[in-house]
Amino acid sequence: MHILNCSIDSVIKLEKNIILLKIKSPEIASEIKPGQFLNIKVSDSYSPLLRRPFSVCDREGDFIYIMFNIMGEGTKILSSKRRGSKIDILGPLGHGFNLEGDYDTAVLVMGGLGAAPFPYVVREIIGEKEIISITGGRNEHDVITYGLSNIFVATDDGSMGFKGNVVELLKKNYNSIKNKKIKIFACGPSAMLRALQEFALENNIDGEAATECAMACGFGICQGCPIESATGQDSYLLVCKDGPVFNFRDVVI
Amino acid sequence: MHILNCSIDSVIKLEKNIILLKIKSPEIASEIKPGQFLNIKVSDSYSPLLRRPFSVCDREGDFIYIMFNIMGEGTKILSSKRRGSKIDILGPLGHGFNLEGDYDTAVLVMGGLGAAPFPYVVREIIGEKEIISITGGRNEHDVITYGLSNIFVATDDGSMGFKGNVVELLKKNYNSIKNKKIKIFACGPSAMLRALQEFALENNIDGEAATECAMACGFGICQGCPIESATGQDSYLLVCKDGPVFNFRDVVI
Amino acid sequence: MMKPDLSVEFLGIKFRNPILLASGTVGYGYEISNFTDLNTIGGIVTKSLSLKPRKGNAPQRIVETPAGMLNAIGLANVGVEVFMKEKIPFLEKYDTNLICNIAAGSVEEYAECTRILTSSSFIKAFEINVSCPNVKDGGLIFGNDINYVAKITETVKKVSSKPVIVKLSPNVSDIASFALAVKNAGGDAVSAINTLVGTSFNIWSRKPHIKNVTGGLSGPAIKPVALAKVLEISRKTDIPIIGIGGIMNWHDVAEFMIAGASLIQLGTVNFIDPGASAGIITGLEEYCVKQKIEKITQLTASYVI
Amino acid sequence: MMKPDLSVEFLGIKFRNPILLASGTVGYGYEISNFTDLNTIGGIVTKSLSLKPRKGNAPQRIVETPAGMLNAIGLANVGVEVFMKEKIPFLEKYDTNLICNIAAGSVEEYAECTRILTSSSFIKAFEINVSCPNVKDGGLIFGNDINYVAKITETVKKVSSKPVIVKLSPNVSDIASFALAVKNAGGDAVSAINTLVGTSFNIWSRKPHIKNVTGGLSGPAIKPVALAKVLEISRKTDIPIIGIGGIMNWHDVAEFMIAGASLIQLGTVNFIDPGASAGIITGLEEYCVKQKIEKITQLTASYVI
Ligand SMILES: Cc1cc2nc3c(=O)[nH]c(=O)nc-3n(C[C@H](O)[C@H](O)[C@H](O)COP(=O)(O)OP(=O)(O)OC[C@H]3O[C@@H](n4cnc5c(N)ncnc54)[C@H](O)[C@@H]3O)c2cc1C
Ligand SMILES: Cc1cc2nc3c(=O)[nH]c(=O)nc-3n(C[C@H](O)[C@H](O)[C@H](O)COP(=O)(O)OP(=O)(O)OC[C@H]3O[C@@H](n4cnc5c(N)ncnc54)[C@H](O)[C@@H]3O)c2cc1C
Ligand SMILES: Cc1cc2nc3c(=O)[nH]c(=O)nc-3n(C[C@H](O)[C@H](O)[C@H](O)COP(=O)(O)O)c2cc1C
Ligand SMILES: Cc1cc2nc3c(=O)[nH]c(=O)nc-3n(C[C@H](O)[C@H](O)[C@H](O)COP(=O)(O)O)c2cc1C
Ligand code: FES
Ligand code: FES
Repeated sequence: MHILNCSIDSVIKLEKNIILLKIKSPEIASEIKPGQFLNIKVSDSYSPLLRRPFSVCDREGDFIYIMFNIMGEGTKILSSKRRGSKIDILGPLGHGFNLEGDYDTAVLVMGGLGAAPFPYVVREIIGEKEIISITGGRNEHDVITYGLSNIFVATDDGSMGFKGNVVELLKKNYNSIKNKKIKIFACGPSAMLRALQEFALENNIDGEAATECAMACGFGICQGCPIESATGQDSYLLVCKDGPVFNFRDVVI
Repeated sequence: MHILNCSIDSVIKLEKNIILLKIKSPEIASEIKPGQFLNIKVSDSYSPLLRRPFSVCDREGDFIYIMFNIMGEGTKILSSKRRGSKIDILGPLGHGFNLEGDYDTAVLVMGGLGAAPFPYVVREIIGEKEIISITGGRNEHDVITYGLSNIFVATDDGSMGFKGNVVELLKKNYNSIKNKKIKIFACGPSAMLRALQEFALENNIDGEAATECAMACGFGICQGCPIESATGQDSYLLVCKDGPVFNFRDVVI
Repeated sequence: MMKPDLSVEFLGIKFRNPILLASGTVGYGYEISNFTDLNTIGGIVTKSLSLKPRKGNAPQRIVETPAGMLNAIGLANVGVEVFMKEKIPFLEKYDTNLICNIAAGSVEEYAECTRILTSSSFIKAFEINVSCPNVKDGGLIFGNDINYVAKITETVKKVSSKPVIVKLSPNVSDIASFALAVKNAGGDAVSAINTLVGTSFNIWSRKPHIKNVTGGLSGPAIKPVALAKVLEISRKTDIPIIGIGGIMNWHDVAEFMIAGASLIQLGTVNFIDPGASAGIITGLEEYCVKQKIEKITQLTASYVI
Repeated sequence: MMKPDLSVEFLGIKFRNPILLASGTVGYGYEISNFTDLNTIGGIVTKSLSLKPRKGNAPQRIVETPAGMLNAIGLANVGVEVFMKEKIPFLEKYDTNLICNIAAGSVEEYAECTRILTSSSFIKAFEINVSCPNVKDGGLIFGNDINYVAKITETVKKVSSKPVIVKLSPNVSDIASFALAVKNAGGDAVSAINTLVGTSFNIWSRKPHIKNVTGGLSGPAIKPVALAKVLEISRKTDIPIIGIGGIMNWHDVAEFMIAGASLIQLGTVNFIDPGASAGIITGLEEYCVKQKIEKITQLTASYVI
């Protein structure tokens, strides 16, 4: 965990509202794992006051990438940065995906900006595991395919690929992959993750989800980011410290 | 009075901490008078929240200039603007110098950044009136001579020009000009303005001072900027609306 | 879809839309009329008026704070007589609702001010400022003492021929009981909130920036507090509420209405963006369309808790 | 000039400098120790501890506001027993002052917690949280009721072998009388302030962002209010004060000390800049040199009014 003042190398516009930021940080690049995140101070002003959390999207040498869409003030300020601008990064934070283990096919399931952490996942396992990427959104403009491999698309309105959501698409094609040793890695809206979790647990498929929660600190000191534990102990885990990636078995999403 | 989103044309560094901003605004440029001011929103953020007041420093065609030194957050943000950046300007505001009238020699007396409004004053009266500019500061680095004419310098430490303050320098040389019809135009720290006011009233010299006060609105709606009236009526005038330029006779500085 | 109806009927008065300009932040309407067409808003609340003109506090009266500002103007105003003679004629040219805010040093002075002002037919209602934190002779003590608030309300109601709105102090632990006291004393509505007491120091001189030592905190910084007070009043009483505190844009207006406000007032924003109401009105219309709200009054106290 | 002496003797305890870390904003010290060397600061105040572990409120617990944030954590904590067993051993490795913050649902629970914790010799003092606005079963009611505050103080004092600091609620009109009540009940010092009650709404769902409906407002937005409260206590009582509320840098620390604080606590800033104390300490040293202050204690209540 570091707090570092990092230089922006480039600001890449992927779609109308979707930005890829390439940031130089040898320290973070050498440590960070897929699914971990960064907490970024977007300006020196007291407004916005808090850091903004972003998954690491990819890593390449001394560089890390984040991918985001312009939601509000913080992401607007971030999107207006230029090459050479400095940003203050706290990270790497949290626990990422467990990419090791006993599976041969990684099924990456993502909705909208839930695609953000997967380019790095793909980079880490490509060649070693088979990859199936299921990406989706409300319509074709929401679908992000950047950095993915072996891509299947679902859109709510059918404007691109399968008409329906990514979980329905997975279910529909599950028969064709269920004889493989699969593990699901997922990121996206809570409703999607919940549906996916239910499907995975029912079918006894191992899987992990990168979750989100409003955060103040990002490293365990504010208790701001609880997620219900599935251990039956009526207790909370912290998304920032115990997650943001959890095994489907461990939390109530 | 307008609220306008204006483009910055150039950011010129005059001294280490002193910046000249050239701003395009045909509307304001065609209306503004020397001694009037602008109230500038330096960023969209709620912090800093309030606009920042600056005298018009000069005018040239469609362009206006402001001159400032980096004091705090607001001026720091302003100084980081680049060509093409937009700033939100409210102005022209207040009453400027009364440059008309029955005098043949304008004595401009200023301390430090009090020099800001005078380039425009000089531009307006040069050729018509004789000008004597008395500028000063704590030391040579504080002395601003930009846009002035017929310059005399005073520094507290004697590192440049006369050793002493600008009022002392004026007093010392007063004999040589007292047979002229002079009018004083002044801007600078309150203590300086007070000393000058006393001298002018004692010697029956007509004169005006551009005053300052903490301001919220800049155009008369908050009552935040009172200055004691000298009419004996125990009342306040408003620096932003009734001033910022006042005749020495009218206010208790 | 049809254009949503932003008008609000409040205390029997028709407001074109819920946007009022707050006391002390627009003087008597003249200067702001350069930026806001007073014919397009719901109404304007005057600077607090007292019986005699008040000079106000010595400078420094204003200092900025994070996302806010402190002020200690000290109720500088022209007094009720001059107001009637010199300020109303300008306002009469507009088709808007004039609400007169009154601040006084004693119960009698409140009554006397009301008596004089109530004769003007152009004034639609009174807003009684019991809560100005910046004058020594009353303000704070009145506003934080529930019996005084009730007494002032009762007294003003007796002499007023117009609706009486009481502007509450936020510097109390239980604002709803103050609102209830206002209601029980015959008050027609409450405004919430006035400023919070605050201060700041010059660390080199060790003097407070504000000559009056403390000032009233306003601006976006106080919005969450103001919203909580409005919500509290709305949940615990049924007195109509005017919401105030840190409103900067249409989004904030929607929040206050959801929390329980029927009307809202723009304060500090006028200093920064004196034409703010235009964008707010358009924003509210668009929001209503998106939310399928036909009358903006449906928004008031529509919180889902 | 010699290096200024930043150390403060407070309630008989020696603090290396006036910088403490505030309750609820550093857990039990472990995570923040990555960024702040606990050996370099005055001390650390634990998250509020209750007798039994508390799960805390359901999410959403946090939302940002202009220059501030709302939280309704609901006093999630491990409980006194686990704290003693599992958390103190880590803290014992440091040469710093540990202050245990206690929050409870009844006077008896306050006493019981104190009784258990007072046996640990590493704990230097107690900070009694009577003012957490986010739990239904007590917090708010206690903190805004002067008799309860006195009673809790008295009860805790009786069972404590260590100094007792009472953390006051700012959501009252007259905080100085609460400070006085603490003093009269035997309390050794007060901390001011805890968070202000606030809320904010999602205008699309019309639900409060915070599941608990209201939350506690902290951060720079509240600094002017906190300073005014500290000043008020300082002017009206002689009880020692720990200043808290929106402190972001050394400049803010100086303001709080000038206003009357002997020590200060860093809260929300820890979330943004968890290593803030290093810069604050250097900044304070430079400020003291410029101001010719040899001992930082000279700054306390040095306001010029
Ligand atoms: C662990 C983690 C990883 C994340 N990774 C990414 C990522 O890789 N790419 C990306 O685009 N976003 C990511 N997010 C979400 C991202 O943090 C928010 O979009 C961002 O903070 C919004 O900031 P803002 O100032 O632009 O918007 P704000 O003005 O703060 O908010 C705008 C809108 O976004 C909503 N919002 C704010 N914070 C969150 C949040 N944490 N989750 C969901 N909605 C929120 C608000 O409720 C509001 O409606 C992640 C969040 C977490 C917790
Ligand atoms: C009518 C008028 C005209 C002005 N013209 C100029 C000008 O032409 N050039 C120029 O450099 N400055 C001018 N000023 C002062 C200028 O407005 C302040 O320097 C500026 O607002 C500081 O903003 P900041 O955010 O950088 O500093 P802040 O962080 O706001 O303050 C930094 C320091 O400056 C002090 N300060 C803040 N506002 C003022 C003020 N109004 N007067 C004096 N000190 C202040 C603060 O007390 C603080 O110590 C003028 C002020 C007025 C009222
Ligand atoms: C400079 C200033 C002067 C004010 N004067 C008055 C006043 O005379 N009477 C009054 O009732 N409220 C007064 N207020 C309070 C405002 O009407 C409003 O209640 C408060 O500022 C909160 O709203 P805001 O955050 O939108 O400004 C004043 C506020 C400011 C900032
Ligand atoms: C997330 C969060 C949790 C808090 N938890 C506690 C707590 O458990 N006990 C307590 O006495 N104060 C608690 N506080 C209040 C702080 O200790 C402090 O009094 C308040 O935040 C004001 O200081 P600040 O503006 O510097 O944050 C909490 C504050 C925050 C932001
Ligand atoms: S965000 Fe602070 S504990 Fe998780
Ligand atoms: S600054 Fe508002 S009246 Fe002068």
